[in-house]
Amino acid sequence: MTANIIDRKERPALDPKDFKGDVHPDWCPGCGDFGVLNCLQRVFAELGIPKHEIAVISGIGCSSNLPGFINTYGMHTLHGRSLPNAQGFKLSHHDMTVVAVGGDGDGYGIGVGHFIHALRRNMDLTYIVMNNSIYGLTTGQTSPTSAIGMKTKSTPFGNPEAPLNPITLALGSGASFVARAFTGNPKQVVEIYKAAIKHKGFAIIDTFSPCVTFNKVNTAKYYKDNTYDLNAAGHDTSNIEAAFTLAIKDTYGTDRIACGIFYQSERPCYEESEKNTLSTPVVDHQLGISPERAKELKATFQ
Amino acid sequence: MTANIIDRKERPALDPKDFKGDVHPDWCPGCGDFGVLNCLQRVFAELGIPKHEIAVISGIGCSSNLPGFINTYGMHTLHGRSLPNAQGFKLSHHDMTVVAVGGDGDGYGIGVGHFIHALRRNMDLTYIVMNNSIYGLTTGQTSPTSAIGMKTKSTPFGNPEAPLNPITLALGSGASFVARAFTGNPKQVVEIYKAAIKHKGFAIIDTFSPCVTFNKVNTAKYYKDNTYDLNAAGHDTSNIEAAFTLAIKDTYGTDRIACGIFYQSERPCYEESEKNTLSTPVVDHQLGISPERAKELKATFQ
Amino acid sequence: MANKNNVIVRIAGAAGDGIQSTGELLGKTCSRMGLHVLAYNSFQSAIRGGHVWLQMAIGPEKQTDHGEEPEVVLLFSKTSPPVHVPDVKSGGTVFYNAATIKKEEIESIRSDVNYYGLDLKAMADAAKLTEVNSVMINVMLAGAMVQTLNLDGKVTLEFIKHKFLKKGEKVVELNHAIFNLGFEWTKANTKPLNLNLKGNNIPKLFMSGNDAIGMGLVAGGLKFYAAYPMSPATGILHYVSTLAQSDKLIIKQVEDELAAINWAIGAGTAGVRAATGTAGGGFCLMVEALGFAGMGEVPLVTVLVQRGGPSTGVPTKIEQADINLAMGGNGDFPRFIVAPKDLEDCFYQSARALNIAEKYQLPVILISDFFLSEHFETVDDLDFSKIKIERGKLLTEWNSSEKYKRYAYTDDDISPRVRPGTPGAMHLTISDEHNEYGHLMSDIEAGLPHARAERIKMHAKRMRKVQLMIDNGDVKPPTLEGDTNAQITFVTWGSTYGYIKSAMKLLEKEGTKANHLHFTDIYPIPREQTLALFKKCKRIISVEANMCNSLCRQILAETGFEITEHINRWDGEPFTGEYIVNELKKKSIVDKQLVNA
Amino acid sequence: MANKNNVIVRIAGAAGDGIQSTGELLGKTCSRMGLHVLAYNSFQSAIRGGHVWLQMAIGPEKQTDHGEEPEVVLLFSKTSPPVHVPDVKSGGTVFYNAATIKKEEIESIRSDVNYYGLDLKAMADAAKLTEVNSVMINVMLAGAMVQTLNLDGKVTLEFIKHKFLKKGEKVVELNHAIFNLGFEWTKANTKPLNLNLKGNNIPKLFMSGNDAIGMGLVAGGLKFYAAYPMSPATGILHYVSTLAQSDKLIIKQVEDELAAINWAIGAGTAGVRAATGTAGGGFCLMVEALGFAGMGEVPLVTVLVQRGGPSTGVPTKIEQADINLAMGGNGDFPRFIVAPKDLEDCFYQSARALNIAEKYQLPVILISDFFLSEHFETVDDLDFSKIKIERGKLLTEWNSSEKYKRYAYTDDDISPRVRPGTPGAMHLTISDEHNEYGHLMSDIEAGLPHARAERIKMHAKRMRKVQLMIDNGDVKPPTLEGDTNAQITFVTWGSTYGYIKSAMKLLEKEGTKANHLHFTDIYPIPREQTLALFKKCKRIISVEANMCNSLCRQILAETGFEITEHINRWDGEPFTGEYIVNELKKKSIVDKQLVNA
Ligand SMILES: Cc1ncc(C[n+]2csc(CCOP(=O)(O)OP(=O)(O)O)c2C)c(N)n1
Ligand SMILES: Cc1ncc(C[n+]2csc(CCOP(=O)(O)OP(=O)(O)O)c2C)c(N)n1
Ligand code: SF4
Ligand code: SF4
Ligand SMILES: [Mg+2]
Ligand SMILES: [Mg+2]
Repeated sequence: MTANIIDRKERPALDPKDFKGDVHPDWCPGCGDFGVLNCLQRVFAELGIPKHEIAVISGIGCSSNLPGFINTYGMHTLHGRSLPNAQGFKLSHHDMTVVAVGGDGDGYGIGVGHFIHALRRNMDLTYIVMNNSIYGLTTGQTSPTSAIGMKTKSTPFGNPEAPLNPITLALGSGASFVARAFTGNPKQVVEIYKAAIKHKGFAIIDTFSPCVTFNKVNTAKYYKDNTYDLNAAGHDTSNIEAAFTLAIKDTYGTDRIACGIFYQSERPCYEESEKNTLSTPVVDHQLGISPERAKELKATFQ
Repeated sequence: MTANIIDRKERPALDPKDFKGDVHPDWCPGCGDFGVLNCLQRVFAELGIPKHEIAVISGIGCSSNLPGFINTYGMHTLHGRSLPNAQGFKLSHHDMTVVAVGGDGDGYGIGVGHFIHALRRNMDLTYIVMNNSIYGLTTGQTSPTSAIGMKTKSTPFGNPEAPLNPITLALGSGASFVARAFTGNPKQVVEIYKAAIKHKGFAIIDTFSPCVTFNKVNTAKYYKDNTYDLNAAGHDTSNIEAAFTLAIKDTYGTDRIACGIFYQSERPCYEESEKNTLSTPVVDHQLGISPERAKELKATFQ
Repeated sequence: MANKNNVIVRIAGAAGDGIQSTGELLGKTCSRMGLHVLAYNSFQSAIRGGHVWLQMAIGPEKQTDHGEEPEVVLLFSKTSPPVHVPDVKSGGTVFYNAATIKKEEIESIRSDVNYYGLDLKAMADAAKLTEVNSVMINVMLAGAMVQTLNLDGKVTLEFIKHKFLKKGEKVVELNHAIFNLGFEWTKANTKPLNLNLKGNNIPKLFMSGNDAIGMGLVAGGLKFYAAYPMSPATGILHYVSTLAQSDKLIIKQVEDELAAINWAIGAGTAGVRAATGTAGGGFCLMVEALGFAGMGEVPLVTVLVQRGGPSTGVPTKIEQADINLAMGGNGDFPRFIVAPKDLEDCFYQSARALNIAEKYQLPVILISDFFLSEHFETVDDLDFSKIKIERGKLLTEWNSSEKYKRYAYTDDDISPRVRPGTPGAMHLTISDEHNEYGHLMSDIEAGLPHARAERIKMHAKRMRKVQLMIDNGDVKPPTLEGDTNAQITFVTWGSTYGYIKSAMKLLEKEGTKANHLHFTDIYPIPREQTLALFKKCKRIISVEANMCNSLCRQILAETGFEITEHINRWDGEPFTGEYIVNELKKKSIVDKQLVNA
Repeated sequence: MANKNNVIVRIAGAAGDGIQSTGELLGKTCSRMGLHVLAYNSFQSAIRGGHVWLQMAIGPEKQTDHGEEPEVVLLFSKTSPPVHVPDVKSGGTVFYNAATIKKEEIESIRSDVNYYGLDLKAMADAAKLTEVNSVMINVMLAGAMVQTLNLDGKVTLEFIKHKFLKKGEKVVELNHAIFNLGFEWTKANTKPLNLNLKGNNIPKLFMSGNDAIGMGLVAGGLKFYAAYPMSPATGILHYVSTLAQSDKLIIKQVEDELAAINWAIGAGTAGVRAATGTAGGGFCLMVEALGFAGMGEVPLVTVLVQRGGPSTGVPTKIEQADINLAMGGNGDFPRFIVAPKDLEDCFYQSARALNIAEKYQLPVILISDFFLSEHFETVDDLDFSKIKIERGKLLTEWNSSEKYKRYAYTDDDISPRVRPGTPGAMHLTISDEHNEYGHLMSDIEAGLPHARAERIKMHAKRMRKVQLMIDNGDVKPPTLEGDTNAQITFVTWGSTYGYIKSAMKLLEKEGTKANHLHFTDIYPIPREQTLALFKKCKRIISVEANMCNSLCRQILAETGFEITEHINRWDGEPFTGEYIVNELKKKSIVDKQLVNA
């Protein structure tokens, strides 16, 4: 890793309160997203990243309101477009810490194409999906992670589609860091988010963040009862086949759901390929063309 | 499987020439897409499917011109949108055989979101991607399956992005039939396409179809030298973990590339969930509301 | 004072308080009594908390306005009083949930209204009811409202039974008891209002605009609806979803709007009546495929429900600023744009949209707005027998010895469309320029003399369908309603229709005569007929729920007629008659005031 | 007859024949001799085969027209003669590849032109050249052309050296030899044309419109370009890609157009100058995000290169029918639309677009067309020193004790924009309606009195930037060129500019005086100034490469002025001066002929 790509040396911890936004979250009392917000604030504080060096970038959805509640830079973009905005932002100012956040609909539904390409591109970003297996903001339709048969406003006779498995999808798409967390276990959430931000490359953390209002199936209790810590269970995070084998079990629905870091690899992050341009952050480059360079540019057409 | 969902009883073979379109292909001499076209015509003929019972539906790209060269129904839609059109068409006329075709840019680039959702939805469709690791029609830019470092018009200093692995992606997305073929081995192509069309559910066949004009790396010779038949090698197509292990090898680039059927499972196809509506093809339904039914509909608002 | 036969009421609380179901109890009571109701739903894009309110106008005649100052108000949440008490008409009545709202606090707001706090727990305990849940206050307050308005409580009890029966007899009984507590308490403890709300006892339909659009589509032969949820269009998806099994419809929530419209085009190509629907943001993603439907000559209906923009904007508020969007797309292609004006119109125009799409083989955009789609209203009847399904030149056989030409040049520029699956007529539906057979002309032949000639003809063939719709009388000029000698003509489109009716009544009382030129067909606009109507008008003022006069720009671009006086509203609330009259008065004083607000 | 100092030539064959490189040899020879060249590229959306031709006008003055009938023609492929020989000017000269084209066949087409077949193999064998490849016929035919046109062969030899040096000395030598064979053979065997093509010996730039746009963007401070390939906009991506390393630019081909524009918005938000570019179909996918840039007040340049539509349409042909599309989006938001008229303008307007985007914090659309973007032309010079980078209210520090307001209300409605990363000014860029701080107002507060007031103000603040651009003089009215007393005024936009210049010359010869009103700024249009210009005109005729008069509709909608006479062309070929003059003549005979074609 070259020195010019963001450097994660240890810094003194800050106060999580510092990261409290001006606006109180408008989530329903009990919404899992509070957990993600709290953990994220703790993680930034514990990693000691000054708030002006962070950008939190979301799409649209209940979960995507998060950047409004945290005291950092940020973007609240369009539904499904958090990752394109985050990648454009990151390359322009690569020494900032950029975290993309949003919902399962935002990231795995309308936005899944960008997700696939971001995974293989492996830019140094962290992506947190608040997965509640429902469309919250639009008041309860089926999402790409809703179970088969789930009754929602758009599927009154039961959801006919098999849910997408974000973990196997990410593993199949060239991800370099794949994890799953559950807001009911904030200690693990904090650990994983920290590891993700420190990871040099694209990190996806599918985070179970229950919707108390519209999803009566995938509740906090359900996850409490049905998840276990895969890392405690001794999984080798460098083994992608093992990670796939573990994750595909969800699809069969027989085993309990594994949480933790499934896979991490150290392939070069995207910024490495732009070393020359990123020797200083692009935002600090001088704009325009010198008279000498102008001559050269013109000469190629003469 | 209920009787109303398309039934694949054996039918007498037809003449492949029957499927020749009015227009001669405008592909470059030597283009791999000729191979796909020929094989597909043979497959339809050998399966004995009358040409008016078939729809071939594409996006935009050199490869997506295929429906213009085959004598069946079809659609030549928008770049990246073959699968949405094909799925809408199929549900409306589910007793037709629908085959979606297109390029790697069309299917794995701009269209990859639809691909992911089509895989988990598992409609009874066949999807053939003519993968040439390049954007042909737009005269040679990098595609999602171009190798790292490949120089193209849009990446004169080398492609910085890791290629997408269509097989692991499909396996990670709930696919029920995943295969790979190479036009240099038409016998295998025909076998696989037949199995795919017979498969009751969504079948994806990533088909190496070399671009002789813009891709000087992934040539026919390259594939001839670097592929092997995985089924001949005794792979168990019902074992998804084994399929993943086989396919992920491409990513390491150490082994030869496996061609054949990686995985096939018999989970219910999407049409099963619409049994009631699909008791007859929707195109044959009578339109509108009877006076009695109108009364009922209104009564729910009284 | 004679007993009033109409009233304006408001029900307000936080999201989650059950404002909708209270409104439903009241609305259904009225509609089943044969009264007319118009209910405006003001809510936010938040799931819990915030401020949600429902304002209803009730009376024996069709209501066209939800009015400004409510006369009776139900308040549910502790944050409600400061927002709503100031709006109450002087002398009006406020019932509130005494469990969340403090008597002293609410009464200190103003003294010229009557306050009554109802305490669910105390009253239920006194009546020895068990299993009472605090949200049931909404049934109790409904009881208070029904009594105060002097409505027929038996009708409400009947509806409660109908609604809760699936939850069991016990639940019905409990709700009946709580309703009666509210009803009787009010009878005993409050001053009667001199109201005489008399319905004709013929039950009406009480439904939303989205329901009416959904029903109109289904009545018009819809078989296929693919969509992605987006307020305020989601209600259509919700409604038609409920009919999927019973009416054998394919209703699909798909992965995004790009998918939704392309699924519908695939279905339309296959030969079923297909539609999709979304709001402006989602419609942006459909514009490319709209052009495909135009080029491929595929029948398609797209419902565009406008909300506050630009961008994500204000999801739960009205705006009428998406005509440019509906006119967008790359290159020129024929289309038809229609904007229903009220609930009945939502029903009939939706069915008409499907007919026009299929008859002319082109994309139709049915454009609604937040208010029209989301508000509830009573409708006397929807006459399904008026709907004739006309499929145009759709063929299910091809027996000619000639090779079938999907895009044949014909006298009227409409090509016979053979349904895929038919023996002997194989063809392509195609997004590239093509010849009569559907072979592409944009590829290896582009620029050659014959391809140029084909391009000129095929493009002109498609575009001439626009004039054909007009010539056939399938496109209507605007309607001019009211006195043709009026001093003022209001020009409107969409849901603003009703508010102009109220404004005209108010103005008439003051001696000002206004009439009303309303545009339902937004594109194309029959030019000569429209100009003839404008000629009859004196002072022309547009009234649009936007800042930049979306309709006026369209009228100017299509007819050359420029409207120079405008009343606009873009704070997200729908107009009211009163609002329009006030703006009209302000106009004479400071003309440009609003634009510089 | 005096020696002519200009000529029209054509080079034609199949895709893959090397038509482009022959054109390059000839073009560079001329431009290095200080001659002006305009080259129109007619090709298809096919990689091999088909018909590709390049028509070039050459002369000492700036060329504005590629002309109708070529005087010298090079033909490469056996399918070429029937297409191109009929177009040759009577008495003209045809050189052809004797290896693919049969003498008898070509000569039977017509007898009033001179035919010369060159046989590469025979001549190379005779000269004992080895390793000759059949595609090298293009170098030989270039030799014939350079000789026939009486150009300086040394200049061509020099350019060949420059071009092939990286392939080694041997390759250079071989190509030189083949060139000389063609050159000498022609000298010996053909009748000289009385041509005297004299340049000023100052080498010009010979480049495409896309090159000029790319260079203008980079000159204007572009640091970030994200795009998805789409003809005819891909050339911009190709050109700027070559500069990525040398000029430290981020150039990204991303997964689709949705990604492209959102990457650019992310970059613009971070504080770099960012752009994207596409054709109409891809632009459709960008319209939603355009509104986000409008709402979020993010500087953004989007290049929209028009091609034949609708839908996939005709990818390699011209059309000018995308103004409605550029005006689209959900809801109202401010934007600026500019259409360059020629190569120099591509350069300067691209830089201007970046300035306007950043000064007013809004999306700018630079609209080009297939011809403008893809044709090659000589340019005397591009003056980089004229380009001033103005970043508007961009701050990199925030030392105020006040809390930073990203969307502060200010006197001129432009809010100071602090670059993210700056201590103490944390804020959100947001697609929802918001207050000055960027807190969203569309959610839990929507509809409450303060949120309504904020909505009214914030929406008006954004929209007033449109008028501000005009008031500041940053938006220009159209330019009126030519005699103000002319009988006819042509109204145009985009690349049609040049063809009007030719038409005016032709008309002048015939004694008809025409002038020219050209629109560069397409939105907004300064109304009063524009109307004043129209007032000066007599007979106004628009000339647009479309069927439905995209610009006229825009002018009418924006100014109220209606143009009623039109010359249109939508067969995909660009206008020529001759074409326009012919149409004008036809007009007086049968007026509506074209529309009913
Ligand atoms: C283009 C577009 N389509 C649809 C919507 C409407 N919409 C807003 S949020 C949302 C989905 C919300 O679900 P999710 O992303 O899972 O977030 P959650 O609310 O569950 O946190 C949708 C469909 C939109 N804003 N934009
Ligand atoms: C929305 C949109 N964007 C871009 C294009 C331009 N385009 C046409 S084909 C193509 C890619 C072709 O690559 P691929 O799909 O791999 O097909 P191939 O030509 O290689 O067979 C692109 C980018 C388009 N037609 N539409
Ligand atoms: S609706 Fe669900 S996801 Fe949205 S805020 Fe409420 S609990 Fe959270
Ligand atoms: S460019 Fe490539 S993909 Fe396209 S037709 Fe030629 S060989 Fe085939
Ligand atoms: Mg969700
Ligand atoms: Mg390809």
